[in-house]
Amino acid sequence: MGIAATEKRSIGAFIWDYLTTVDHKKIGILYILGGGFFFLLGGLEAMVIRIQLIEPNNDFVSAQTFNEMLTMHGTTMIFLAAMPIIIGLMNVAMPLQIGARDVAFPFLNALGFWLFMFGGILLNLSWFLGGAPDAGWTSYASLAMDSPGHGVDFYISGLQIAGAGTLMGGINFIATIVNMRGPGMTYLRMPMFAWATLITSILILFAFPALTINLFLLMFDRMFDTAFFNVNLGGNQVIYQHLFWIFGHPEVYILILPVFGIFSDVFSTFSKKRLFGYTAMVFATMLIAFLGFMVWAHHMFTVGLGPVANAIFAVGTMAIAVPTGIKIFNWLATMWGGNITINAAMHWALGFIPSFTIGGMTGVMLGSAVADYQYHDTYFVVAHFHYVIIGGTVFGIFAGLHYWWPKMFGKILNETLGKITFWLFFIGFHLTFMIQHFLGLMGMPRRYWVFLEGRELDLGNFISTIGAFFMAAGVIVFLYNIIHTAIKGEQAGADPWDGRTLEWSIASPPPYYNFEQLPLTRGLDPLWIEKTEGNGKIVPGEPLGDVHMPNGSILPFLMSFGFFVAGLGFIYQVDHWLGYIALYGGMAFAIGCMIVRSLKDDHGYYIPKEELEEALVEREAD
Amino acid sequence: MKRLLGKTKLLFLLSFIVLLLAGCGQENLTALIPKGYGADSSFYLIVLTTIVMTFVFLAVIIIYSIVLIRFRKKKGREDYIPKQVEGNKTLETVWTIIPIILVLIMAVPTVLATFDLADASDADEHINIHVTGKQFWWHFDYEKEQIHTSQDLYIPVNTKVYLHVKSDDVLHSFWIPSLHGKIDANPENVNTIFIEAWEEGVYQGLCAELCGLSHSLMDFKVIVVSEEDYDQWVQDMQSVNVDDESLDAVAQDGKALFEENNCMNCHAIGSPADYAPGRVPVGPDLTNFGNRDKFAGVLEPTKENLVEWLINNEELKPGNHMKNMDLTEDEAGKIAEYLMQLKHSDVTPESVKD
Amino acid sequence: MVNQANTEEKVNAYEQERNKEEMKKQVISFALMIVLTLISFGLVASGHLESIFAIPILLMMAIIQVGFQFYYFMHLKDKGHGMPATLIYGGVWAALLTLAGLGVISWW
Amino acid sequence: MSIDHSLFPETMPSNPERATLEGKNKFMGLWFFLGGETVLFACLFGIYIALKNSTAGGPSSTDLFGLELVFFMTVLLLSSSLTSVYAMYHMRNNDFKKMMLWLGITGLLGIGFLACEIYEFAHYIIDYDFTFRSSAFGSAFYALVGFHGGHVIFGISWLIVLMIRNARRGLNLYNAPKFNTFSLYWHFIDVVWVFVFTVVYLMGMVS
Repeated sequence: MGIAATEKRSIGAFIWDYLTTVDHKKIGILYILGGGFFFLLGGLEAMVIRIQLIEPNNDFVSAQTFNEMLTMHGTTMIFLAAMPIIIGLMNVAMPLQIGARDVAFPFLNALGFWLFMFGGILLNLSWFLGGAPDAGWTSYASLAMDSPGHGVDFYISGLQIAGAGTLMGGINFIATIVNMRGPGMTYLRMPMFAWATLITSILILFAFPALTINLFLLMFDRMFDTAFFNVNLGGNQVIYQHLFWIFGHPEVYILILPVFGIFSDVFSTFSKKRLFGYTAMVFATMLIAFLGFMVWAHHMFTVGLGPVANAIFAVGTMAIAVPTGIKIFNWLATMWGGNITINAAMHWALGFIPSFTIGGMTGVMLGSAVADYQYHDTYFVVAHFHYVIIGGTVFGIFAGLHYWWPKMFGKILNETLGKITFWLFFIGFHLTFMIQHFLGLMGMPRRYWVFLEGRELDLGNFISTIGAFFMAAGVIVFLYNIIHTAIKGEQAGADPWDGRTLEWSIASPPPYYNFEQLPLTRGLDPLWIEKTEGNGKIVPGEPLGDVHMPNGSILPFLMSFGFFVAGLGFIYQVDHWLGYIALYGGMAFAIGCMIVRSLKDDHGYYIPKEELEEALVEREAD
Repeated sequence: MKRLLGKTKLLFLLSFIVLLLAGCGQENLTALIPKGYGADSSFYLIVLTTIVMTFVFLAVIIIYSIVLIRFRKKKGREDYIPKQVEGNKTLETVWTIIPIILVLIMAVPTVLATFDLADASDADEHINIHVTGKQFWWHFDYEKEQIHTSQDLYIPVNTKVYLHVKSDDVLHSFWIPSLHGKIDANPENVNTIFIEAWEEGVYQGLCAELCGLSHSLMDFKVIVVSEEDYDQWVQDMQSVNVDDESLDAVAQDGKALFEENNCMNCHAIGSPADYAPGRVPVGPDLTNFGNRDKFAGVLEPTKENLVEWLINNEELKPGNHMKNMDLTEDEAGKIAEYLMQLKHSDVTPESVKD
Repeated sequence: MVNQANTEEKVNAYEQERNKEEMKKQVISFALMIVLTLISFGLVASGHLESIFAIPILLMMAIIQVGFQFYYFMHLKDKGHGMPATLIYGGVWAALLTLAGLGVISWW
Repeated sequence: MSIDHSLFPETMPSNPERATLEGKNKFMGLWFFLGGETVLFACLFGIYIALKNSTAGGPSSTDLFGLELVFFMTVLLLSSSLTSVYAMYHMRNNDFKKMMLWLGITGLLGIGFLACEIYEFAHYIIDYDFTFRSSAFGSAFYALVGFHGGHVIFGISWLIVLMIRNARRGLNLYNAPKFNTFSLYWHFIDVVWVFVFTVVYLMGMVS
């Protein structure tokens, strides 16, 4: 199934192929496409927010629209853009990095993607069906219950469906890494990105149930008049805050740990050096994940939990700075003494260090409870988490995309355009958010629809908005780069970066079965070891034989569609009996698909040994 | 690339200068010029943590710059393969121990300050005010003095004042940046903080938790007056006599209209005999309304504004719960005149500003 | 269905013996679990104990029972259960934190 | 390896449920899922504990709960745990018929448990007018116990589909992991119930 074969097939067959695929690489690409689409949407919402705040007392949008924009911007960027793109990169790279032919549950993998996609679409349908959710991305209970219309119901249903998909993805990745590492690939020989995937997936597994429950409670309260958060009946909305942040704080690490993995791989590849202090890096990642679970209440310092709780959570929060610091210094030490190639991917990685350090600094500052009484819910916090999420996650995603683009599509993204993107985005980013630290302390709370004249906040907001335009320009250049590369890009070989890990030992893009023979890993950075100590080729870890592959299936798509319809019906069942039809019909359809899946045995198929032998010979000939 | 780099530097320089010019923000609004006990505690920690963190940042940036200058790929040695270093125990220990020490330096004062600000053991000996947040205004109930006010909070200078904060609908957060950090107004429990202002003046208060459409317009004022003035104000407020007003004719008409339209169903104009502890009116208490620094949180207290508000408040403050009374401009003018003449004390925001 | 024909010899004798041993242990665990349940219910039914004493005892009983479930019924003690155990304990840890957060802090 | 996964005495592995990669994946996947479920139920328990006393003037736990029914339900569910252990014992001995028999008993016990729970809820609603709208305590109670009941319903449906599908096939390496994952899930339901009856009913009665 080479590129030539793909081109010959009709568009319909191509789309059908992607609708039914269970191949982790294609699902990864779907995730990146879907996440990319929502990233643009979230970016657009961000631009509306910044334009509204370009001058005091502006009336570019109404208060209602503004609240919808800020809610959807946050929700979209976190749940529908950053996380899916990261999961996409994991899907593409992780199985290749550990020498596996696929993930543990290819069917679930596809289901996870389609659930996310339909959940995202459901959430965004709210724009056309009477207004988007308007209670903030946190959707705190008392306000969310107060919110009229169906906006918050869309938030609940959409996130519930997308969240289920993410949870599946998490379980899938853990099982893959535990069971399917190639021969010789011990845990402590896995690339940092694979480690990050493992630990992130564990975080997803433990964090998402809290969100699921929280959304359920909010749903019951809004639709069926239960009393979880209804103060008059003894309810307590602080519970919502706790559960939200028990999920929400690990979520922050779900966003950042994978890109730590990406940066580790990128730094070591382009410095031509082994990752400095690999073991320490692994344990630092674990420690961050572990501590990350115990500090959720630092989002709630002003709730009035009392000095004991505030003090404990303050100290815990600051403690996270230690393992994070270890990582930063280890990256610097990786580059120290190296031979550093500064290309587009490396630009993002290098831009990350100072940006993220600032984000980490303000993070520690926020951990100081009493100081946080001033920072909390102001633009200081907005600046902080954008420094972490853009300076960390988004930079990491860009680095990862530039790094693995040749592996995914066989072409290298244009370097010059890549660097232009970086500089526009980098400048715009600091312009937008640096000033917001000061705006916050000068008395600008977050989620303010307007700020008043004569409060000396005008200039800062103006600069911030200008910065946002720079970032938008950077993204547009990146989009142009994708098209440009697709048409005119240079063909990439199997190993364009002089890579160190297993994914660079096979063709770009890889054959659908990944490895003819599973590779033998003889140490950390297996390809590098073979390059310096062997003949540059990975030694096979198993004899050539038939390879078992899973069959594609349209069921994940149909099942997710069923849940989508059911979700829609659920939102409207309070208004109209047609809602019940959609609810039960969609549910029945989805469950029907599930039953079909369990009743129909799907044993997959085998690629005959001969076909693989041919492929091997062909590769030798190149 | 060089040119671009140059431009970056210029831009950064520019934004830095801009920052200096902007200074620390508006006095009596910014948290960067603390004028009270709580804000000062926070500010001390802000400065301390910033200094420690800047130290870390500099360490990172210095190593980072050296790396970028010394170790980037150079002409003539493109194929150089560096030594594959596994790690370095001593170095790694150093950059584990030093951050731990730095964290301790920040953690100890934080814990001390946290307990210090939460100590409410002497609340009985001081002024106690019950603060209630509502969409989108604040109500103040002086426990011992038996006074209700809305939107303008009068307190004496250099005195501890205990605030017991709660919400009557959704979550709000009570924030006076120059005097004290935030405390959430929860619907299910009361949070207690104390504030102590060190300078007379009118301070800006804000709501810091998204609470609906007019979240950004939920302002209030803290009017810090001298102790004598405070006592005077309390006395004035306690002796308000609603019926015995020196109103002019227009205002008398306005008063009649105010009663005709049942405005008092929501808005109390407090005769002290009506005082009910813990009562939160449906709409803001209008006692001493003529002396408000702003009305509806953000509007200048002029007659035109007030008329506009009475006729078209949804436009001025979206989502507010005031009913539209279908008043004519003339009627609204009379009611506005009445309200503007409700000056029950000579201690006013204006008198403090002078 | 070749295996169905030969009902006498579905598994070799050694395996069969081992499985039987295992089963014996499981029946014993079940008996113990029933006893623990009885003690718990009896404790509450008698109504003698103050809740300060009763609650820790009840919780202890529950934890022991769950230990039997996990280790005997669900074979967590067997080989190849390292990762499941790790993640279950991870889950338990996260669960304890959640309980601490909601149980203790919600009361404040 | 062929697609036919039939089991023969001479090739029968000691752990048929984990003999293939797919089986191992299913086994791991389910355990990891249970790790997540632990947190899910912890959230519900946390909410219950936090809202236990928020009865808003309605009936409280001491007014409502009776020990007899709960004890009976506990015995039912505990026994169903043992019967599913028996089923797995016969699976390892490659005795398909006995495995199905014990699984069937497991399912029946599960249905019995469910019937009791429905009766219990109906009793509270009709006799005490205690619904999930009555008070925060009511909401939390029905959410926790109902979520557990929902898991039982799902388990029974899963078991029925599994038994019907494999009724005529006999045991093989393809379906052995499926039976095993079901049994693990069923035990976990029992684990949760142990805490439900301890925390909700017993602790609700002492205080």
